[in-house]
This record gives sequence, structure tokens and C-alpha cells, in this order.
Amino acid sequence: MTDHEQVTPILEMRQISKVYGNGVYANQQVSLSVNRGEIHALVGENGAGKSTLMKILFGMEKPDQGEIVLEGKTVTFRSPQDAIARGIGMVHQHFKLVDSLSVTENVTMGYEPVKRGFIDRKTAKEKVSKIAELFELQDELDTATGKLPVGIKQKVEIIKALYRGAQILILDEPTAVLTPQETEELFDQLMKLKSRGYTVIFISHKLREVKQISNRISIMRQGKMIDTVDTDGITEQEISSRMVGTNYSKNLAKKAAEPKEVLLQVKNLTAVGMNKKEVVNNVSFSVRAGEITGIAGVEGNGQNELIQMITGLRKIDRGSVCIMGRDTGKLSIQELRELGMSYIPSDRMEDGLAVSMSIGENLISTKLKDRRLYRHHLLSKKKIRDMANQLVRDYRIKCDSQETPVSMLSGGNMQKVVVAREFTQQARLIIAEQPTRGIDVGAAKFIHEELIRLRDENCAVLLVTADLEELYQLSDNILVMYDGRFSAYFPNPDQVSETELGNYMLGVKIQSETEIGRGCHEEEKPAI
Amino acid sequence: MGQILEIIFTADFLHSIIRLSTPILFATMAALISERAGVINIGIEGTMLFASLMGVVGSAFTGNVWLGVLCAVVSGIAFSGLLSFFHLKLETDIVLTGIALNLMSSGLTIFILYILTGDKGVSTQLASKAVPNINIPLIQDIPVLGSILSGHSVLTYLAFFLVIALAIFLKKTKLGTYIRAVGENSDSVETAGISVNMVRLKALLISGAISGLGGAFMSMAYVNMFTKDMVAGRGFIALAAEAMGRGVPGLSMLSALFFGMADALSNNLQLFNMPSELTRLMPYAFTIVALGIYAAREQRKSKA
Amino acid sequence: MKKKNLLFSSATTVLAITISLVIALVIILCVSEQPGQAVTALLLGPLRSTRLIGSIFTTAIPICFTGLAVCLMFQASMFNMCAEGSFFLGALAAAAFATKVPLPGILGLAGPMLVGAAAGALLCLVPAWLKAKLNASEMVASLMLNYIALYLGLYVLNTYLRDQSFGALASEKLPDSSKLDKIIPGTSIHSGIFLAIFFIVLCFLLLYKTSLGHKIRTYGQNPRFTKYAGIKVGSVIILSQVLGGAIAGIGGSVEVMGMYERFQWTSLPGYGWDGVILAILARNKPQYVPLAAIFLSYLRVGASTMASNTDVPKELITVIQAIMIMLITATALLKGMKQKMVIKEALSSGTDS
Amino acid sequence: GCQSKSEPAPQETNGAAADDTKKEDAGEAAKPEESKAPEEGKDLPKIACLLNGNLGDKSFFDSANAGMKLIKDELGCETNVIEMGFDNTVWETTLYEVSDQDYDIIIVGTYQMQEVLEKVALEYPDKKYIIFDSAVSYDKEDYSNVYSISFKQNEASYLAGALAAMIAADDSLPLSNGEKMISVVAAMDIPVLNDFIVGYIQGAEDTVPGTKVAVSYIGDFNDTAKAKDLAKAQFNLGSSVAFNVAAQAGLGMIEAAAQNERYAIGVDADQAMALKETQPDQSKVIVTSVLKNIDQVLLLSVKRHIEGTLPYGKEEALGMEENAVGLAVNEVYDGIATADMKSKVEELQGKIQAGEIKVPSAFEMSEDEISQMKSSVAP
Ligand SMILES: Nc1ncnc2c1ncn2[C@@H]1O[C@H](COP(=O)(O)OP(=O)(O)OP(=O)(O)O)[C@@H](O)[C@H]1O
Ligand SMILES: Nc1ncnc2c1ncn2[C@@H]1O[C@H](COP(=O)(O)OP(=O)(O)OP(=O)(O)O)[C@@H](O)[C@H]1O
Ligand SMILES: [Mg+2]
Ligand SMILES: [Mg+2]
Repeated sequence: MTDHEQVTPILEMRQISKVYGNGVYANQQVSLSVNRGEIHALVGENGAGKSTLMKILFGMEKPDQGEIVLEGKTVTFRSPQDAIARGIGMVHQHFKLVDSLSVTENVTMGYEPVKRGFIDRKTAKEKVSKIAELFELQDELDTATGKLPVGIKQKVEIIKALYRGAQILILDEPTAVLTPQETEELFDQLMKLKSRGYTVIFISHKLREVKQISNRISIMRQGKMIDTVDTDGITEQEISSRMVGTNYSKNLAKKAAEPKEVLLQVKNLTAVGMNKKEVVNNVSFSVRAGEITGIAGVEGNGQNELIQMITGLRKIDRGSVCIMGRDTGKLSIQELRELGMSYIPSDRMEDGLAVSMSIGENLISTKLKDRRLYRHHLLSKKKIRDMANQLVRDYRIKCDSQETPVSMLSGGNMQKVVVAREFTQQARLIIAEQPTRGIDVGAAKFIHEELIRLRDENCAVLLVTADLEELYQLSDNILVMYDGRFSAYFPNPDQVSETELGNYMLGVKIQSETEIGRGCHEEEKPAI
Repeated sequence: MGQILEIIFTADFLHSIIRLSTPILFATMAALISERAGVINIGIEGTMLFASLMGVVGSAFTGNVWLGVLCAVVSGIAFSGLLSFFHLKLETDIVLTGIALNLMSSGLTIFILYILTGDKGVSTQLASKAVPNINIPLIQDIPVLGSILSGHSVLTYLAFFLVIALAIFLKKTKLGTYIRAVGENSDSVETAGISVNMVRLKALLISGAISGLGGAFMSMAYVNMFTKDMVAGRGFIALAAEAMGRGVPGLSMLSALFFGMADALSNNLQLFNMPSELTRLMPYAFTIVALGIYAAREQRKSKA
Repeated sequence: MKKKNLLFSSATTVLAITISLVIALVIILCVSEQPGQAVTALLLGPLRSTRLIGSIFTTAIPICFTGLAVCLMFQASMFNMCAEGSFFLGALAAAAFATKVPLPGILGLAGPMLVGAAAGALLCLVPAWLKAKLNASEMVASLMLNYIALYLGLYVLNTYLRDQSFGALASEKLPDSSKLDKIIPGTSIHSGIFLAIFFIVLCFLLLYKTSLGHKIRTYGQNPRFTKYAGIKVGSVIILSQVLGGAIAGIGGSVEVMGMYERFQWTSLPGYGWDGVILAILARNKPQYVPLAAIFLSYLRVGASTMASNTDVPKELITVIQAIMIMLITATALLKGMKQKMVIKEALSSGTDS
Repeated sequence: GCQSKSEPAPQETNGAAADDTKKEDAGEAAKPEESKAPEEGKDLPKIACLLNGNLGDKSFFDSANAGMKLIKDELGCETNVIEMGFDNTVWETTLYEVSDQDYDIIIVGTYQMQEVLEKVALEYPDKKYIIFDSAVSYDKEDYSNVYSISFKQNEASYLAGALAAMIAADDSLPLSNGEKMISVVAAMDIPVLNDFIVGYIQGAEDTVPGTKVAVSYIGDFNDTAKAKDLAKAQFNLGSSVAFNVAAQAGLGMIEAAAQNERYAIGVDADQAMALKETQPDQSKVIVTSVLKNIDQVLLLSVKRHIEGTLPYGKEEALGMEENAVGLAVNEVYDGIATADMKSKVEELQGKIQAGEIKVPSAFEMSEDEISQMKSSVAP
């Protein structure tokens, strides 16, 4: 922390309050002060109000109270334009790029040089490439962003912000989708920017990173700003306890797995994507009752397609999937679920829930065959209510009643609704995709414990996650996926270090067929 | 049957295809521009109808064709301005608003006509002007081609010119690029510092202006009068044409021509006393079939 | 929260209706020589005689059916506009069956209605199938199909059903056994009204008390989730629309059997579009459909009394309706107010979320 | 279009802005009567006329409306015209409403009102009803209080057909190609309109055997654009004269004629005169028009009612003698038709009136006979 002399706050947010249309009180008199040229971390549970605060700073949401002071002047942002004009740039957790447009077009969008009414592509490219050099991206300028890997997309987002003359750069959970290596690279670049006098605000759930990169940390809890502290003066443990409000440990009680019969058997599975490329390429493995198999990998290496084929959301192009020994090729999703499969999707808002419907209605959506919900052949409000309330209690879903629309819950609680439904299906095979993405420590821990409980009750669990910490905590064995294939299989997580794992995730290293073949567990127990 | 073929390969027939396609082409381009901005404008039908009345009224009161056309365009813009206001400002559902506007238009036009002339059917009371047909100097002398391509209404040539103009506009201009971007991923545009609503508004207004031209063509060129509900579903066919053209101006133009062809065919089949009801449903039936085939193809693509 | 939403949606509705009526008055004042008469005719005309009061209900019956049909489809967010065509074909099919296969007693009523339902369902099956199997836009398809239904219907009417001895294009007279009897003397209210009520209840139960209804509503809210939840998406898409079509078809049969001597429409009667208006007024909730229907037909009857007694054409009403729909769907209409209320509450109630 | 409520009553075709023309030929027609103006003191009937459509159709209903005006102006009766619109469901209600009031005569028109009237008339035996262009079924019930008028449009159409055929066969005429082909653009395939077509075809065949007649139906009464498309197709095929048997829609046909430089035959009102001011170029190609003077007929009927000579309880079919139908003879006609064409037309007219020529009527023909007739002359 070299530059302690320049502590003039470049930005101050004073007494900011924000209430969303659905009544959620997301920010409550929040104050934040950021110094020029510092990397300022913003941490907090889900729904703590971090993104909201930043969306307000970026002019995407209007504060109901409070003021923003930028370099001493009070400013009001009616839209992102205003914020951008005042030198604020934001990189969103979910990238905001137009896939069909080239890098240049995306970067210059809204600020294109114009000649005779037409866009002046040449000048545009020149301007962009100046900034792109910083990130060694000059050569990609004409490629459509849709084709780029996640890591690069993020760079494009940063370039986009800088092109617009951002002095203050907001990054919302930038590392959630990055490998350790990519994260390192990102941090180097952030340091570069810092040294050039840029100010960075950095949102993350990963406290270790926060410790590593930031100068100061602001901690939010339930819409309130708890404190802002110097990074040196505080430990991860302290941060998390102040985030959650209570002091508790993350480590889980977990006894060794006792794998039994194979419940999920995948053989030579292949998915052909657009432009005829094999997005999943001849993949074989199996998951046994009583074990948690983790699949690691950078997003977009085929995990998603793999899961979609296993869960029946995508048709199988080649190969086979057997659940409980039955080939699922011909089965409908309904039949799969009846076979005993349940699935926590990575995108809860899109796949896991009908957010505008009530919690209760969401909970029964997969249980409509359950006669206990009916009274003389008609769905009974009362019986649904009882059942829903039961689950709301069991899974500690924070809400005023089971009639509240799901859209009014925070990410974490939305996820709990999904989990509550999926874990009460009497399923034998549980497929959990990013089960705690963007979910606070408390909720995450709860879900982890549930997964382990089910494992011990002899379920087979297939876990796909980009969060290595989670992967290590839960998995009994690990498969690494790279470019549609498995690049490694580890019968035991302790065998491999995070950096090592990172190498396999990036395809720097790849195991031999036979090593990977062990993932099928044939020698141990044949599939029924 | 032989006779039918004879007719189909006459210059007259091909000439009529172009004539019949023109209003659909206008509507299709109107649908295209708004669709690319991510708003499906089913109000085109009503917008055209309203514009076609206003064109007649305008030209009748000013006594000048072009002022009439202008009047149609302006009212087209006004109508889609209304749509934009409700959809973008008051956040109504675009489809429902479109339907509402169509219903409104078919009543409002009769209402206005009645107030102005005491008639509810035709605008013959109003001495409106017709947009002139023009012969293109060189082309008209080419033997067959001349009689096919020449001698159309000014607006017809404008329609085909519009196709090229739109293609360039979408590809090369700022607004065009924004429109494509908004259609594909609106919130990236918003966060890039462009007001999505502004882009959509502009797209819708352009769409309205084009519909206005289409309306003007209906009542000042296709025929020289306004009659109630005279757009007769062309605004709807356009939606199909746009879809089948995948939002690409050139392809959309082709599907518009295809429907014009179906229309021309149905007019001629009647002459060999084929049941009029059946011939009249042909263009619509073609549309459905084409739509199905198109969708099937798209799906196979996405599956692969 | 839930209650507040209800409050605001009903407030929006009331506001919308008031605004559009005010607009109506303004227009009348602008165009009419005898505005006073016109306004009174519009607002009170329908109450002038029992016969007119009766016709409020007879106008409400057909649009109740199409309204319900559209509710079903819109609940699944299927923008299928075929209610129009289904109603038309339903009426035609019913008339065809009634005239070609005259059945005695209750069969004389049930038979044609079932055939009408089938015809309506069949028509809606096309866009539904295209959507489910090929993912083609059901809306565009249905818009085309309305015309196909019309011309196909006219062809059948003209070639197979028409009454040679009758001057206009119309079917044979319906046999008395296939006519719904008038239930209130001095008015043309017919027993179809009971059917309407029956179907309102039926649709309510279907949507809110059965698993199919739940599936339909879920699909309407989030198709991807429906698929994920293991619900057969195709069947939901198809059933919602086919049922809608069937109801519209029955509506058509009821209308022709209750109000007409014979089938004699030679263009689409427009009840399907009324259905859309109704569904919007009722916010896709079957239980509100009757109210909306009565309201709408009161306006209609008012409009035609106004038209026949004053110089204001009744097309005025279509303009008003349109404005009404748009305002009602204008979620943002009271947003500002709602937002303020929400904020006040939240800020006062302190923490939450 | 979205919301087109029900169907326009089958309007026997239509003419353009005909009001002024109507008045003037009304004038002529009225002249003979004017001498014996209504005797004062004699209490005049109060008359209501219900139109199951809308005014402004430039033909049927406008003509009836004009008739009511005449009745008011010339006979001094108290009259009221009520537009009921196209929504069939309100007609019955309205007819009841009106019957309850103190009108002496209630006038309705078209086949669509027939059955409604048959129902209501029985319940109000002491009211008098006149239905024009249709007839209640006297054989079924006692309708002694209803007088029915139907028109012999087929007779006038016969002359039109004869004239058209002669023109089409004579390529010395500037706009005729001598290919012996004529055509009809009709609104709908319904008896009332087919009655025109049948007469037209018969007239053509009798005069110039082997003449081809192309018949196209629009499908409704207001789609001028479609009418124009169909007419253009006919002209492209070689038709020299097109007959307008479509309501407003027919105007599109006349446009096509002017554009493709062929002849047109108007209908109902004298369309050549009607379009003279607004569309001179179109007026020039309208050889003649098949007139149908509803206004005259209504005036006459009410007069006879006052005189007590109106035969209630029976149907009268009015043709050329009664000046109910006829061909429009005007300067355009004189300009185009050659001398022997005119004399031929007059000769035929005489024969029809003398009953020597029996013009077939669509009302007496079966569906098959009609379509057979059409296909026998189809190009
Ligand atoms: N657009 C919105 N409409 C309504 N409520 C919202 C909206 N966005 C956020 N919320 C609510 O506001 C609260 C704060 O959300 P916010 O996104 O700021 O949390 P966060 O700290 O970013 O959580 P995460 O760690 O998941 O990003 C949450 O309870 C959320 O449910
Ligand atoms: N439109 C909305 N209506 C209601 N709640 C919303 C809405 N948008 C977001 N939320 C809630 O706010 C939470 C955070 O929302 P935000 O848009 O900030 O996404 P985010 O910060 O990326 O969160 P996450 O990390 O869960 O993706 C979401 O998890 C959701 O619960
Ligand atoms: Mg966030
Ligand atoms: Mg987040």
C-alpha cells in the first residue's frame, strides 16, 4: 500500500436509500467514500445491496434518497450516459455485450466516430486499438464478441469502460467466472490501472481475493453499510463474520464417502452445437450412489450442454445416458424425474423458477401428480399452503408468506426455493449446477450441508461448479472439463492443488485416456 | 390449366405482381425496422389504414397529391407515435396495444369519414388525387421487361428503393447499428450509455412513416379512393413476410413479392370460374404453409 | 404486497375507463349538433326499454365465450387470435350440422354445439401445432388463419349449405329443435346465457384448480421453467389453444342458435377481437369476464341507440374501447404513485428485503 | 381489417356519388305526378324506414333514403329514417321498438329483413309494412298487412348484356378489341346479384352468340381494391366491357376500366353522370348504367297507400314499365353506342315489355343451372 499520502475521496455516496418497485428496501441510508486511485472492495451477502448501490452509482437505478458527490460536486445521474459522462464505468457480472457485433463495435457503441452520416470504422478501430494494447487485444478487434472466451469478454468490457473515459471503474463479481490463472491476470491489469491513477470498485464474495487485491473494504449487510476498513487491518474471518452478523465457520463436517452402485452412467456422450462443432465430445463417466462427483471447468467448456443432455433438456446427438440403469434416450423429462432425478439449474431466474408466481406455486410445480395436494380432484388452496409453509420453515426461506411472488426474494432465497423443491422429490440422483452461485455464505453453507446429507442417504450427486472452494469442500472425486472433453479425473480432491487444477481447466495439461477412464468406475462396480 | 399458364407468363401478369406486392412490401419494411429493434409492430395494419384515409383527406383538402402523401406519412408517424407512447412510456404490452390500435383504426377511419362526408363506406365525396404512374426512360423501351418494370406508380419505385436504403441504413449508420443491437440485447445497449427507449421510439416512428407510405399507396395509387378496411390484412401478411425474410431487407422483399404473386394468381384463377372463396384464401394459405416450412427449416438449423 | 397490487390494478382499470369515457364525451361535444341527446343516449339509452336491457345481455353472451377463449390462451401467453375464426367456423359448423342432421330434443342442441366446438378447436389446433412442433409464431399464423377460416367457411356455405330459395347467402333455416329458446318474454335473451355462466365457472376451475391450469399459467409465466419442471410443454401449448378454440366455437354455435334463424355471416363478425378486449378488461381472469362483458355490451347498446337517434356514428365506441384497453394495460399509469406509496411504507417500516 | 361487424345487406350493387343525380331524375320522374299534389286535410301517414345497413353506400340505402326525402317533400308525410347498421342482432329489437311507436307505415328492405319482418308483422296486424327488394312468404302465413316489392333487375341487365356484347364484337369502337369478350365484377355469389348476371349473360348470348363472359366475385361489398384487381385481370384477358355488380367495391372496377382503356357498365344510379364532375376520365368509359330506382318505387307506393290502392298482402315484381329498372341513356351512351346498337336495344326493350322475350331470373334457377350458364360462356 504505497500511496497513503493521496487520501482525497474522489467519490462520496451519502445516505443513499433505494426501494424497489416490489417493496424491497435494498439500500438503507448507505454511505460510501472511495479514494482516488485506490482499489476499493465491496463485500456482503446476497441481497446485501451491493449491485443496487453500484447500479445507482452508474445511473441504472435512481436513488429514492441521498446524494452522490463526485470530486466535490454533487451530481445526479438520470441514466448511464450521465454517469459515463462523469467518468464512471461499470463491468457487470453478467456481461453486457452484443454477441453479433465485433469487439470494436461493442467498445465504441454509442460513441462512434461518424463521417458523412456513416460510421467511420477506420478511425474507430484506431482509437480502440490504442487502449486494447494494454490488454494485448489488438488482434481481436474485428472478431464478433460472441466467439470470445469469458476471460477475453471481460477484458472487452473493461476496454469499453476505459474507451468511454472512465476514471472510476466498477467491477461486479468479476472473478465469479474466472479460473485462478485468469483471476491473476485480471488482478495484474487492475494493478496496472491503479498505477495509472484509475480508481477501482470491486464487488466479490471471495474474501481471499478481496484481501489480495484491495486497499480498503466496505462491508454491507441487509441493505446497510456496516463499515469501511483498511484491508491490512482485518482478517477474512473477521470480514465474513461482519458480513453475516454472526461469527461462524465455513468448514463442513463430512465423513468419507462409501460409493455403492452406479446410478448415473454416461457413455461416449456427444453434443453437436451450432456450426457443427462438438461442444461435448465423446464423454464417458459415472456417478455412484453415496458419492459427490464434482465437475470443474471454466464456464462454456461444455459443462452446460453435458448437464442439459443428462437432464433431458437437450437432445442427445451421440452416445448414451443411463439413470438407474435405464437408457434415458427415449424418456421425457417428466419420466426422468419420476425415475428419481432432480436438478438444480445454474440460472435460477430463467430455468428454476417462475419468478412472478408465488413461492407456493413454484414449490408444487414438480409435484402436481401428488394427490395430497387435491381435494375432490381439485387443487386445494389449503393443502398447498400447508405444504408450502412446511418447506418454507424447513429450508428457512426468508419471506412474508408463501404467497409472496418469488421475484421479491433475494438471490439466495430464490435459490432456497429451488433447493427446497428439488430436495423433496425422493430423488436418488441429484444434479446441482452452480448451486451457490452468488449466494451468501450462510445460504451456501446450508445448501452444502443438505447435499452432503443426501449423499449420506445414498443419493448420487453430480456437482458442476466454477467455485473451486465449493468443489474442494464437497466433491469426493473430481472431473475437469476442457473444450468439451474431460482433461482430468481425480479420485480424491486432496491429490491436486488449485493451480494444478487450473492448468487442467485451461487445457495446459491433459491426462491420458486411461487416467480419465477411471471416471467410469467400471473396474470397481459394473453398472446395473 | 393451359390458359392459366399462358396468363402467368404474360408481361401483364408480372406487371400486376409488382403492383400487388407494393403495399405488402411497404408493410414488410415497416415490420422489419421495428422487429429489428425488438418490438413486433402488429399495429401496422391499422397504421396503414389510418394513413390511407388521411392521404385521401389531405390531398382532397390541399388539392395536391404530394401534400396528401405527406399527410399520410405524418399520420402514420403520429399513429405509431401513439403506439410508442403507450408501449415505451406507459409500458403496455406491445402486442395488445397493436391490436387495440388496429381496432381503433378500423372504427376511427369510418368515424372520420362519416363526420367529413356523411358516408361510412367510400370516400368518393372527397375529390382526392392519384399518385402518378411514371415510365422509366430507358427501361420502358426494352421489349418485355419494359412493360413489366415501367409504368408503375412513383410510390412503387420508392418502395423498392426503400429496401436498399434500409439495408444500408441498418448496416452503416449509427442508429441502424443501435437498432440491430437493441433487437439483439437491449440492456447491453442501455449500459453502453444509449437510451434503448429512444432507439425503439425512432425505429417505431420510421416504421410508422413507412406504413404511412403504404397507406398512401393503397388509397392514392392502388385505387384512387379510401374504402373502409381497405388494407385487408396486408399489415398482417407483412409480419409473416418479415419473419420469413429473417429481418433481412432483401429476403423480406422476396417474400413480399411471393405474396404478391399469390395474390395475382388468385385474381386470375377466378376467370376460369374457380370458386372465388377458394381463390381468395390462397394468399393466406400460402403464407401459413410458407411460415410452416420456414419454421421447420429454422428449427432444424437450431437443432443441428 | 399482493393486496396492494390488486388495489392498483383495479385502480388503473377504473381510471382507464373514466379517462376514455371523458374522451368520448369530448369527441361527442366536438362533432355533434345535439351533444346532450347523444350523451344521454350513450349512457342511459340501454335502460330505455326492457327490450334494450335484454339486448345488453344478448350482446354480452357471445363475447363472454370469446373472452373466455382468449383468457385461456393469453394465460399461457399464447397470442393466438383465432378466437375470431373459431367463433365463425363454430357457428357455421353448428348450423351445418343442425340443418343437415336434425336431431330431436336435447340432441338437437348438444349435437350442433359439439360440432361447433370441434370446428373451433380444429382451427386453433393449426397455430398451436405450428408453435408446439415448429416453434412458428402462433400469432402470425392465427392472423392468417382467420382469413382462411372466413373464405373456407364461405365456400362451404355457398357450395353445400346455402338455401337456394333465400335471396342472401345463408344456410337453411335451423330446425326448431336446434334453437335456444328465449327465456324472458319481450326480450331476446336466450338460454345460451346459462351456458355462458357454466363455462365461466368451468374456465375458472380449469385455470386455478387443476394441474393443467397450473401448467398453463406456469408456462405463461416462464416457458423454460415449465420444460425444466418436466411438464410436457407441447401439450400445454396445444391444449390451451385447442380448448380456447373449442370455447370460441361453442360461443359461435350458441350465438347462431340463440339469435339467428339461419347462418348468414359473410364476413368475420369480430367477436374474437371483442374477446381480446374482454380478456384485457378482465386481466385474463375468467371470474371477471362476465362483468367486463356486461360493461362492454352496455356501451355497445348505448352506442347504437345513440347512433340511431342522433348524428354521432356508433364507431365512436370502437375508438373508446381501444383507448380503454391501452390505458388498462398501461402498467406504468399509476406506477409513480405506487412507487411513492411503496417507498413511504418501506422507509417508515425500516429494514426489510 | 379487424372489426367488420357482420355483412352488408345484399345491396344490389352501387353507384358513385349519386345524390345529386338521384334528385334530378327524381325530379323528372316526379313531374307527371306533381299535377295531382297530395290533397290537404287528408291525414297523412307517419312513416318510418329502417335500413339494415349504413347510409353512404351510394346505392341501395342511399336510394331508399332519397325516396323518403321525396315522400317528405312531395307528399308532406312525417318520415324518419333509422340506420340499424350491419349487426344483425339489433335489427329485430329495433323493428319491435319502432312497431311499438305510432308509425302508420314501416318500411324495410333486403332479404335479410324478410324473416325478421315475417315474425314482427304477425304481432302487429294493425300496422302496415312495406318490404322492398324481398318478399314475405304469403303462402305460409297471413301477411295481409305487408306489401312486398321485388325488382326485375334481370330485365335491365339483359339490355346491358346485349349492348355490351355488341360493343365487344365491334372493334371499330376505340376501346373495344373486337374479341367478343365481356365480363362482370360481382360482389358476392348470391341470387340477388346473380339475377343481374343471368340477365346480362342471356342478353349477350341472344344478341351476339358465342360471346365470352368472365365472371369474378369480390367476396364482399366494399373492397374496391380487390374489384380493381379482378377487373384488371379480366381486361388483361381480353374483355372489352365490364359490368359492375358490386356495391361501393364496383368503383374500383370502373377505375380499372378507365386505366386499361376499356368500357364499363354502371349500376343502380347513372354512374356516368355521377362521376362526371369528380372523375371525368372514368365517366367517359361508362357506356350506360342499369338503373334501379328504389326512391321512385317507394314514393309511388306511399302515394298508392294514400290513394288506398296499395295492394297489401301481396308481392309485386316491378320492372321497366313501372320505371323501377332501366338503362341509363345519357351523352356518354349517345357518344359510344352506334345507331344500330341503340335501335337494337330499343327493340329488345320493347319485346321484353311486350313479354315476347322472357328473361331468365336467378330466383327461378337452381344453383347448378346458374353455374352451368356461367361456365357455358366462361372464357
Ligand atoms: N430490479 C430489482 N427489482 C426488485 N428487487 C431487486 C432488484 N434488484 C435487486 N433487488 C433486491 O434488492 C436486494 C439487493 O439486491 P442486490 O442485487 O443489490 O444484492 P447484491 O448485494 O448485489 O446480491 P448479490 O450478491 O446476489 O449480487 C435483494 O434483496 C434483491 O432481491
Ligand atoms: N427484476 C427483478 N425483480 C425482482 N428481483 C430481482 C430483479 N432483478 C434482480 N432481482 C433480485 O436481486 C438479486 C440480485 O440482483 P442483481 O440484478 O443485482 O443480480 P446480481 O447482483 O448479479 O445477483 P446474482 O449474483 O444473484 O446474479 C437477484 O438475485 C434477484 O433475487
Ligand atoms: Mg449483485
Ligand atoms: Mg451477484
